[in-house]
Amino acid sequence: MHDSRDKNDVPENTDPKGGYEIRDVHMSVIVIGGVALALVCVFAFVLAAAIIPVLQNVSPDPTVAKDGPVINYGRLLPPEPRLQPDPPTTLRGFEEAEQTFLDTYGWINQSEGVVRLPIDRAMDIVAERGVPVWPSAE
Amino acid sequence: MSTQIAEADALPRPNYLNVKRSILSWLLTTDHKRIGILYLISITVFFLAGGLFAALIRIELLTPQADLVESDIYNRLFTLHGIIMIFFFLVPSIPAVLGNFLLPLMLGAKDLAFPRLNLLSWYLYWIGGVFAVVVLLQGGVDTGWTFYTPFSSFASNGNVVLAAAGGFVAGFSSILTGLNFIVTIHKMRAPGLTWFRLPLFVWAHYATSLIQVLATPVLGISLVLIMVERVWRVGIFDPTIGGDPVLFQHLFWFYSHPAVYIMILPGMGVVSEVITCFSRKRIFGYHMIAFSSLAIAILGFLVWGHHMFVSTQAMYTGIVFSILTMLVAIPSAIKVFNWTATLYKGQIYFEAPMLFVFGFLGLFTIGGLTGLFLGLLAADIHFHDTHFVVAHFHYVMVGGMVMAYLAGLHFWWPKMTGRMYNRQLAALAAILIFVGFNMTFFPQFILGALGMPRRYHVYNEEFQLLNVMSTAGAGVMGIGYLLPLIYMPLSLFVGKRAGANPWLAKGLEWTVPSPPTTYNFDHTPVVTEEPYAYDNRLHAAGMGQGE
Amino acid sequence: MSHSSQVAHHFEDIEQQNESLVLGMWLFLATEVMFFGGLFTAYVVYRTTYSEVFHEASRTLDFTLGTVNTLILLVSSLTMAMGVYAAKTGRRNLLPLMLVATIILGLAFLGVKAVEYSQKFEHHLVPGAGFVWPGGNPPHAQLFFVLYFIMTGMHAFHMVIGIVMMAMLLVMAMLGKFGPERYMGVEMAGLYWHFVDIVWVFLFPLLYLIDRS
Amino acid sequence: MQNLPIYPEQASTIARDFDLFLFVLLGLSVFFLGLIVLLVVFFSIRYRAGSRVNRELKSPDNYKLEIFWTVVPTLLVLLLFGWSTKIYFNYFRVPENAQEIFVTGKQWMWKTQHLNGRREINELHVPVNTPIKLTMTSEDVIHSLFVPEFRVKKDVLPGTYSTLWFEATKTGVFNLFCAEYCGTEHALMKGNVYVMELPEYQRWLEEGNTGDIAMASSGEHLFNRMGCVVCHREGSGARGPALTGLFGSEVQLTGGETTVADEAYLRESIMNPKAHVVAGYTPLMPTFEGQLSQDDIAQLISYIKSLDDAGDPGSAS
Ligand code: HEA
Ligand code: HEA
Ligand code: HEC
Ligand code: CUA
Ligand SMILES: [Cu+2]
Repeated sequence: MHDSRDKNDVPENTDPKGGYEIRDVHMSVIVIGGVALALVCVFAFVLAAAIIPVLQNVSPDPTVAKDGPVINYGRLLPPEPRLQPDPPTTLRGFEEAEQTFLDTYGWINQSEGVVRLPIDRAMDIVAERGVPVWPSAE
Repeated sequence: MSTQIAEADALPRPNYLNVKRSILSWLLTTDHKRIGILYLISITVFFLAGGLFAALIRIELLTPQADLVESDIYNRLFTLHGIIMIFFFLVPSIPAVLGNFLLPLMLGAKDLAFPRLNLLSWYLYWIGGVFAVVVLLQGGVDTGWTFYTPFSSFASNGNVVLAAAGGFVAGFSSILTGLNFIVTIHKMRAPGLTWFRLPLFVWAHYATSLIQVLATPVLGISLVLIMVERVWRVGIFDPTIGGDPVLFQHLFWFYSHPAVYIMILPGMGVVSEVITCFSRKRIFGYHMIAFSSLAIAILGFLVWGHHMFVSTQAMYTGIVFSILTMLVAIPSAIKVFNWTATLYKGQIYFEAPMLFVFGFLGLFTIGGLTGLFLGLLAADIHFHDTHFVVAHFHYVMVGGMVMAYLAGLHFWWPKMTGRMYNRQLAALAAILIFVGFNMTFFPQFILGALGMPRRYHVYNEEFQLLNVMSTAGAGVMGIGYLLPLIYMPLSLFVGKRAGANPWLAKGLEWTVPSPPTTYNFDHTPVVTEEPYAYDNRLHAAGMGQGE
Repeated sequence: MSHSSQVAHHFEDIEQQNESLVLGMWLFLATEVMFFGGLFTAYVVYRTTYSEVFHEASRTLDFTLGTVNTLILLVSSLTMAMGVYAAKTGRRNLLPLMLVATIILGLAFLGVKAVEYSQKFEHHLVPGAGFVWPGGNPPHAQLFFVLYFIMTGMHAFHMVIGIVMMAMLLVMAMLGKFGPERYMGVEMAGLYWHFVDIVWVFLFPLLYLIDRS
Repeated sequence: MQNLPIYPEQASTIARDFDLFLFVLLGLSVFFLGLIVLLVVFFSIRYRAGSRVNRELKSPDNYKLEIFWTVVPTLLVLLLFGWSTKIYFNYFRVPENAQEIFVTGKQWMWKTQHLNGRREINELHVPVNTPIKLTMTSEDVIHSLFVPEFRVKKDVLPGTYSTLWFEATKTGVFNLFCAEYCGTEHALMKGNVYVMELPEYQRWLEEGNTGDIAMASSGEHLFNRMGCVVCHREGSGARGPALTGLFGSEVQLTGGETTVADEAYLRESIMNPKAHVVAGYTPLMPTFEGQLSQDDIAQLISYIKSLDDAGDPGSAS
């Protein structure tokens, strides 16, 4: 088996027995390179962090408008009909709301005791009792 | 005594080309030199296809309105032009052709570390190629070579999945080639060939292979995610159901910037070899150039955000990426200065490879400096997604890399084929390409400044004149590119015998006959001297004459 | 120097060939790390943006099955290492035994995974049309399961490749192909198997242990 | 040959700083390019093969020179970076008093809406010398709003509000492009930015906003909340007749007579639907008496009036 020769201690110009070169770059070179690279990255992040406050007091600090998700809460919006950011989702939401409005019980005006009936139930009641305002169904 | 050698030389000695002639021996070869030739033929085919699309693009852009093709076809034209040129021509070009052919020769080895893996790489390249052809026949893909979501995931009607699969498979060809090179450079150097005696061509390929191995898998996973998103639309990149389209941009550019350094570093390696040989002078600052290659490779992984300055990136992120982009330019600057200094006090020969390298120096410098423009936040806001960017990357990729590829091809052609090509025609080709190139792409800098957006097949009136100039230039350049396609194959039949070292160059590959035998070296060479040990005082008699 | 049959023509000696094979394998594993890296990045991005939904979704995963699988893989790494040791030291009967053990453990892992996947189908937690999520904003929860299926699926796929490799090695081991002078095949498979195990060691906490409070 | 434009007009505050910065950057680049080209040409002629010149080399390497041409470019690019970031700062941060305009990118058109509700397609009218803040989003794929004369550009993403601001310093008509590839008609997704004097802009803004747009829009709100839309929805299968184009048209009633749907008719149909039952419909509609105030009814009527044939309520007539 091969004696465990230290890769780099083979003298410079002898012909290594194995017929191929085994000497690699000294570890120190790789370490220096790695450290240099790390320093470059740290330098980039530090310079970036440092330059923002410097520029901040150079020019007045208007709001930094952050790009973010489409949230209309707290925004001054133009009146309806408004530009819709996501028409398919809005339509789906609208139809669901509409359907629940038609099929469920709920208060229309709690103080005056006006309540909303599912449309089918309302039709049955109208069929039974007729509607007080309309002349009786003759 | 000398006559026997001449006679022996006259008979076609068995070399890697004529040792076996059957088609099967070529298709199942594990000889790195034959695989290099197979790649040479393959990428030329794809270069012509990509060039054809480029020609169609330029013809369409002659007029402000859509004449030659409708917008949908045009979108597919530039997408396929981009994909074919990058993935099937430029990324493999120097590593797969010249790298495969020359690395074992330069290292004093008989072959790459994993010959069978090398053949598998070529087949993976061709499976990817077949996918690309199928995509072409199925009507192409219209997402741009960048595949941005959510357009590519739900709005495109092109064959995105097929194209992504093609890219995925071809990516592995690049990974396995890189893996093969790294192991070969580490483990199979001839005795005495320590790291700082390696030719800079080998250093460049070492850095390139590092990027290929570490960056290409990320492209693989991004393409897989695109395929999943397009087939099942489960919202990975679909904002309406919680996904983030910018995440794809991050994953894509994390590969694609290192990929552009995969494309340029081998070219820089060729320039180092050619410029020393034809100025008969030791390279200036060997260690600095070697380390610059590695610095470019490593820093190249940290700058991908400069492609997304105007997407909804936070200010701090943009600033950090801008700083790192500035720093990644420094190693390239060092190299250009070192090459220029190498010419000082040399014996300069204006052979064809050297003319291409002169072209490289000029055009790469323009491309690189405009890259700096784009790396500066203020400038990129205006220039992003305009023809300024198109001009930048054609200057570095076509002006830089393709010039270097042609320089390498003209430099090692005698070694690969044993023949000399017509050197006057080669000089003419170099000049034609250089002039045609500048006429094609310099106007695009101005178009970009004027604000002509990219990927527009219909544009405003005021941009027409510059576009006409650009198309005219493309014609001149096209002819320039066609010349080597004529005189090089021709040289196989009528070219003079080149002999072992027509350029009297240093390097182990010039110590073996041209074309080399299948096992390169009869006995393993021992390296004792520094690389590029030229004597700049001597006149290199017989340069380029061959036998 | 003798060019024994084990050494390929382009290598000088067995050390050069072995060192090349090991370096080649480590580089291949580096590409796998970058490949999974892309998935982990996507996971980290979406977990930070939708952390509370991810917490809820993670709780639906079967903690016990996950732990069992982790143990299975750890043991399979042990049997794999024993296999490599057996090959190196020429224990011709121990090697096949260890390979078989590793294959069985691998199949067991995939079996448990299959059970977990079928549970997901029953609970309608598979992304796509049939996805049902009782909790808040179902699309974000679906994103968790998309990542869950892609990451564990990709890992399982690598598991299958590993098992196929083990089977091929088993056949060669039965034919007495491996010994002190020829063990690289087993060592390389070992490196690959340990890598697949380590990927699961990262996957398990990230997916299963987000919030076991 | 018409004068070959090399450079777009400077029409925004940022354009001036940008152009100065670019001029210096161009100068530096030409200097470095010139330096490289001159050296290469000079060396290759002076030291061409066979020329009799002194080629004695003191030492192959020159570390001082190498350190020089590493440090100097590094400092240079960092200085350029500093200056460019200062301009980027102004581009990125929106002034407090910026006037907001909403923009929605849709596959292959730009839709803009001013705060008073006025909407435009592929056009953007803005006052000069006033900071304008565009709050942009996309309905489908990624677009990118680009005005070369203002030197500003910002991607427009679905599901995200991205903000872009500018202050036009010159009146006139400027190009509005989409820069990010978005599909077949990407090249046609463009329009114009009209920069006008303030009073002219005010007039333009008001002219498109007739009084009842506000009334109609709250009417529509009521129309939905009170459930009218449930039965008066467009399309087949709705229980009640479509109201589009009803106002001022002839209505056929059961029992054969016809009447003109004027405001009184509309009011009657809401308060006492039984009075005029539209031919072919069962009198399903309940009375809303007691549930709707006079204002509510007025708003509902103005909303129904606004449902002209174009079916696009409230568009600038
Ligand atoms: C071979 C390919 C290649 C190479 C080498 C480069 C090199 C560089 N590139 Fe380029 N680039 C591309 C290919 C390439 N690029 C492609 C394909 C795209 C567009 C992709 C798409 O959107 O479709 C692109 C786009 C691109 C962008 C995004 C533009 C946008 O879309 O908005 C940016 C921004 O920073 C950039 C910067 C750089 C920089 C700083 C370098 C540097 O490495 C250059 C360094 C070189 C020099 C600096 C010149 C030599 C130096 C001197 C002569 C000395 C003097 C120099 C100093 C003072 C520093 N490139
Ligand atoms: C390595 C990469 C590479 C190379 C070599 C080239 C080469 C060329 N490119 Fe390309 N280009 C890209 C990479 C490349 N390009 C990329 C990545 C894009 C962006 C795509 C996107 O936006 O998504 C792009 C986009 C691009 C555009 C912008 C399209 C747009 O944004 O609307 C243009 C426009 O002029 C252009 C032109 C050219 C020209 C004239 C050449 C010339 O150099 C070509 C010269 C070659 C020839 C002219 C071939 C000659 C031979 C024939 C024509 C013979 C007939 C053929 C057969 C027999 C098969 N390219
Ligand atoms: C439950 C179903 C229903 C609801 C709720 C309802 N309508 Fe109707 N509407 C009808 C039907 C059925 C008719 C046609 C028969 C008739 O004229 O009575 C009608 C007719 C009308 C007409 C006359 C149409 C014509 O062509 O002449 C108007 C106007 C009208 N409704 C407005 C309203 C308004 C405003 C509301 C809400 C405040 C409303 N409707 C709510 C069912 C409904
Ligand atoms: Cu919208 Cu391009
Ligand atoms: Cu880049």
